[in-house]
Amino acid sequence: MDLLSFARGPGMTWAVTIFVVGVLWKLAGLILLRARRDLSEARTPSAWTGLRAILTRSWPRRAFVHGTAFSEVLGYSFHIGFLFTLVFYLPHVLFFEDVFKGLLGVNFQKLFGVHWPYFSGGMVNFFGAVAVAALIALLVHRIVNPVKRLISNFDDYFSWLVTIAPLVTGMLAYGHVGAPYQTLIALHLLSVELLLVWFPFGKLMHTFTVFLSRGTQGMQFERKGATL
Amino acid sequence: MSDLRETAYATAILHEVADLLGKLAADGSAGAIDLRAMPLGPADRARLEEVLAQGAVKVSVDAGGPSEVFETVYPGVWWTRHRNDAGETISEFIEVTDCPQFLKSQPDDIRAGASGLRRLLE
Amino acid sequence: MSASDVNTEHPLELEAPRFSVKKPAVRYDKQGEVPDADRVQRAMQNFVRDFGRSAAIYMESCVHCGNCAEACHFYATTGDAKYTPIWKIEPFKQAYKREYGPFAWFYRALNLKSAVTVERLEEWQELIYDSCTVCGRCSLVCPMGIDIASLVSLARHGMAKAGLVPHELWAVAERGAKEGSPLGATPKVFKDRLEWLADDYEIDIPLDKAKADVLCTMSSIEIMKYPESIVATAKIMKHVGADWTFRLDGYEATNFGLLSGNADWQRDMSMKLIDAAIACGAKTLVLPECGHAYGALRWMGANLYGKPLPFRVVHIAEFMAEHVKSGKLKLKKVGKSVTFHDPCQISRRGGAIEAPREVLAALGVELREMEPSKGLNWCCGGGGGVVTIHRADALRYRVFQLKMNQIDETGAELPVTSCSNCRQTFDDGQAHFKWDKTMNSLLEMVADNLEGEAA
Amino acid sequence: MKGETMRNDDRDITLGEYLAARGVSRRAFLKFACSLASLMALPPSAGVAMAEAMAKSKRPSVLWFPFQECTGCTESITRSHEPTIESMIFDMISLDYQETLMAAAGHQSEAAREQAMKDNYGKYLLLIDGSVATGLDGAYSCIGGQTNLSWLVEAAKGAAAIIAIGSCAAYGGIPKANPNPTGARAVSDIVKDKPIVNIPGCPPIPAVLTGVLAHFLTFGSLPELDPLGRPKAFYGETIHDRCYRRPFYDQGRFAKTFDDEGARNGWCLYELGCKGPVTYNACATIKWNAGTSFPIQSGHGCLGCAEPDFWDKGSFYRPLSVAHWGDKATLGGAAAIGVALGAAAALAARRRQDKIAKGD
Repeated sequence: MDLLSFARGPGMTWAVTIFVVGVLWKLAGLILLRARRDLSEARTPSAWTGLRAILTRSWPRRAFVHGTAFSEVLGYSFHIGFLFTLVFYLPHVLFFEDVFKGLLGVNFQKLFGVHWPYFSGGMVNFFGAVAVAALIALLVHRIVNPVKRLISNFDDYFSWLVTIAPLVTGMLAYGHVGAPYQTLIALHLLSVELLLVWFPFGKLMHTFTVFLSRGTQGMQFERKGATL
Repeated sequence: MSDLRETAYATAILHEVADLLGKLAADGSAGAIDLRAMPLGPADRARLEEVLAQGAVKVSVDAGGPSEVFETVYPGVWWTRHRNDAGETISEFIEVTDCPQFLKSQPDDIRAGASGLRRLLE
Repeated sequence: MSASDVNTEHPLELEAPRFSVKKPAVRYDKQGEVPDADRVQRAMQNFVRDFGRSAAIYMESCVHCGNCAEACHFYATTGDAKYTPIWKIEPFKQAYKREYGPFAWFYRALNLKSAVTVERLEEWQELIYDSCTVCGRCSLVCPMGIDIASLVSLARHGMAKAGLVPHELWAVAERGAKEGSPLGATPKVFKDRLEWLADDYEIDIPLDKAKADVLCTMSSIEIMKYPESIVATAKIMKHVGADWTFRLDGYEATNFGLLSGNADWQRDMSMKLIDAAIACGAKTLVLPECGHAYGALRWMGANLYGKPLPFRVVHIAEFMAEHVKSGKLKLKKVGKSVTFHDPCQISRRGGAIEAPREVLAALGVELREMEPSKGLNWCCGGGGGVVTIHRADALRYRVFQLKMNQIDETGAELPVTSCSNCRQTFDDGQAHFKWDKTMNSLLEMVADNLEGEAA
Repeated sequence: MKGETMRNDDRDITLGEYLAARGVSRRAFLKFACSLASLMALPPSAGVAMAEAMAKSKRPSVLWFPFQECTGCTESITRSHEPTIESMIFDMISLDYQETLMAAAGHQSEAAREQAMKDNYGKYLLLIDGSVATGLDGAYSCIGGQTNLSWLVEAAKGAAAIIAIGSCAAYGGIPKANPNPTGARAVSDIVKDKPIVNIPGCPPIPAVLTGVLAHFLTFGSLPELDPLGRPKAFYGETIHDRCYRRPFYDQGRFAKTFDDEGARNGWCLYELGCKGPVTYNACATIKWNAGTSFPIQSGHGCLGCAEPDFWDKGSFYRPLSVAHWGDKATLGGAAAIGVALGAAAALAARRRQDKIAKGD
């Protein structure tokens, strides 16, 4: 079996399996922990409105804009670039549609009447480049900024690596640079698999826990009427 | 396939032809473009044929199958198409030169012809 | 006073401008004779003991973006990266991953997160106590929505059980637990004070009524340093015609169990108040001008009690605002400009943000808000027990400059707050910097301007 | 076929003399050479130089062995719609053994083979089509009572170089496809000490063989090869990179079915499983049937037949990017395991807390 066949076949199957096991292990392991009901008399009738924090915490309050703008702009650049590259590139779309059909038993297109939207290759390349540039800038910031340097650990650097790897290998494959295409595409798939396998064990889990933590703070603070 | 869209290749080739012709005019250096090395679709080919239409000279050669060579409306730009015995195209070039090498008599053939003629007269 | 000291090795200095300990400044403070390994184990276990779903979710969500540093007054004024809020609980993050998280066995089996050492905890004592007022500003900047302040409180649980609390904080907390008041305001002292104040100010201060609608409480700082607050409380209660009382079995709202991280002492202190309120059938328990007392009883009380409290818990500012609204509290207009310092535990983390402003509006003052204000206001730097820790003084003064600038920029004549701990921090800072502004108590300001009474 | 080409004395004269004797003019040969240069992606001017060099070279002896094959490769080359080129191939070499084409049969043919090997030891070119059966010591495929394997090992010793024609000879091909009952192997799996040129494809493009031979004649060496032993001139780029539909891929225009508007407009076939992006071959430029068309131009995606194990790489119609992520049952099982482990971890944490609480 050659590298590409492994990456497209058992490599991907195992990576996805480990990803699913790991993510659910962690999420279930968190959600099923003891959660005591707050018996204090709530100030706000329904704490559910605090869930708005899931949305509102997406941008900084005015008082904090000055100190955090750099990280915010780069963070957004990366996340948007990465998301668009991931979700709106046709080869990726085909993969997601296949997963969609495999899990739900129905074609995405049949169900929604439209094809999953996607951008042209050039556009995706642009977003990929934005994401890579932002990641590099973030890494430099992490190394140069004393606060970030102090609080960073292996997880931060390794997660950075496994995040940028699929972007870089993907763009190399798209541009067909540096190696035979099969090798590039195999490396791209393998880097995605590395990302999937590492995902549950490091900070990448914030993709899911961000909703839990923002929601938790939102509801806890909202019932007190505390500043959110 | 008739409604295939044109790609950027035809335009790129025409630009290259223009560049080569400029060089020929400037210092007499010849150049050529191998059309089979280009991934041309039918629409691209139609565009090329439209722009590089046949000009004053048209030559038919029969050597290992028929070949057609014509000068396009742009003097110095020749279109050479080699066919096999079955009439299928085996190679195709746009040559930018005063006269394609293929049209000239080849020295070996000239020598063979000379001795052949001599033998006939003896 | 020293005769009643519980901790003879580190006697309290009760006559000093700030209550503190006579023998301060040991770099790392330790309590008790315990082997290091046990200390670490105790720290980790007690950190984990009170963990729950939300704390675990917070622990898992940090992406190390460093934004929290920007919100912290200790970082903002020093630029020292170690004051980054999330860094202050670093050993406990490590401990969480190793001891408690969903992949804990994985981390332990592969030794991916090394076990925390006692040296590391000692080193972190400064970060967890000296340089954190648990003001919770960082919790609001966090893009992941992590309530970092709550994690510091949990870390303090572990540190307290391990006996790794700064001396002064430990001493006052221990004293509170043993004597009923951290700063020497024992029932006897309190009773004496009430009698003396009632005589001096010719006002009726009810004590130990068998039945009362309203149970009032005081903070140690008020009893010992700002006794006018007691008089002010009595005046206001009388003015609104409340059926109220103080009780010797539950008057001390200060909870150093909470600040030091000793969960048992915290519970004991809170239960006294709860039992007293129930004993007199109070419908309302009024908390004094004290920040952490609000968090301790208003938001944690019922959870320590184990069921919803059979009475309301309100801050004195909320009590006053209610009576302004009902029309029972009539105030004279004060023609001055005022700026309001939000006590973190009452405003930002407590949710009582508008009540003091409604009272100020009734006083007819020109309110000049600080920038930022309300829930995003900067902390005075003395909360979370920091004001008691001597070795933290230099750092606290640096932080206080931020506050002075903020207040100076408003151009207001009078700074006002509703927390005696903030007030004490301001008084100390004022003396240190020879600042021209004195912090005022909202409670006393109201009491001085009651309609129909001479000021 | 060409009994006369098997005469040894023919080899003593140059290719130019040989062609002249057969009435092929130098102009015709120049045309052939220019066409070859075009095929080999050499600049158009190289044709003249090639014609010059080839005319001076001697014709090499070639032995062509068919192993586990379907004769498709032979068909492809001999039925090539380029009779001129085809005849040129056979004019350029002295084809001393080719079972399908040779007039001799039985013992005569084997004698011819042995004679040619002896006479040209160390100099002949060995052409193989078909894979080599190695199961049961090669007994799955025999000629004249001898296994292909033994033929190959024997003939390889005296060969100057080996040319593996077609995906079977180059990689094992369809005979090697799972479960590979005959133990089929590529030529390069057996022979390790001789230069081997792989000309994969099912079938390969006939002109590639001509190009390789022309290179051998012109330069006396084998052309530059890629890591899989393929001539770079023909296998240097992917079908995708040279495909005239590539611009549609870049623009995001795709046929979704074989009969939709996109298909009629000639848009990219990526979604329909085209393997062009991972297939190195010259189909998109040389094309088939004398440059008439190639699969993509005819509306079907590339199958990737010139790549190793193309038969075992999943459906021809599964888009390349749709990696095998598993299925509902696998992921369902994974999810159940994940939740169970999480629940166990949470329970353990709760127990731990209870124990600590009691202990205090």
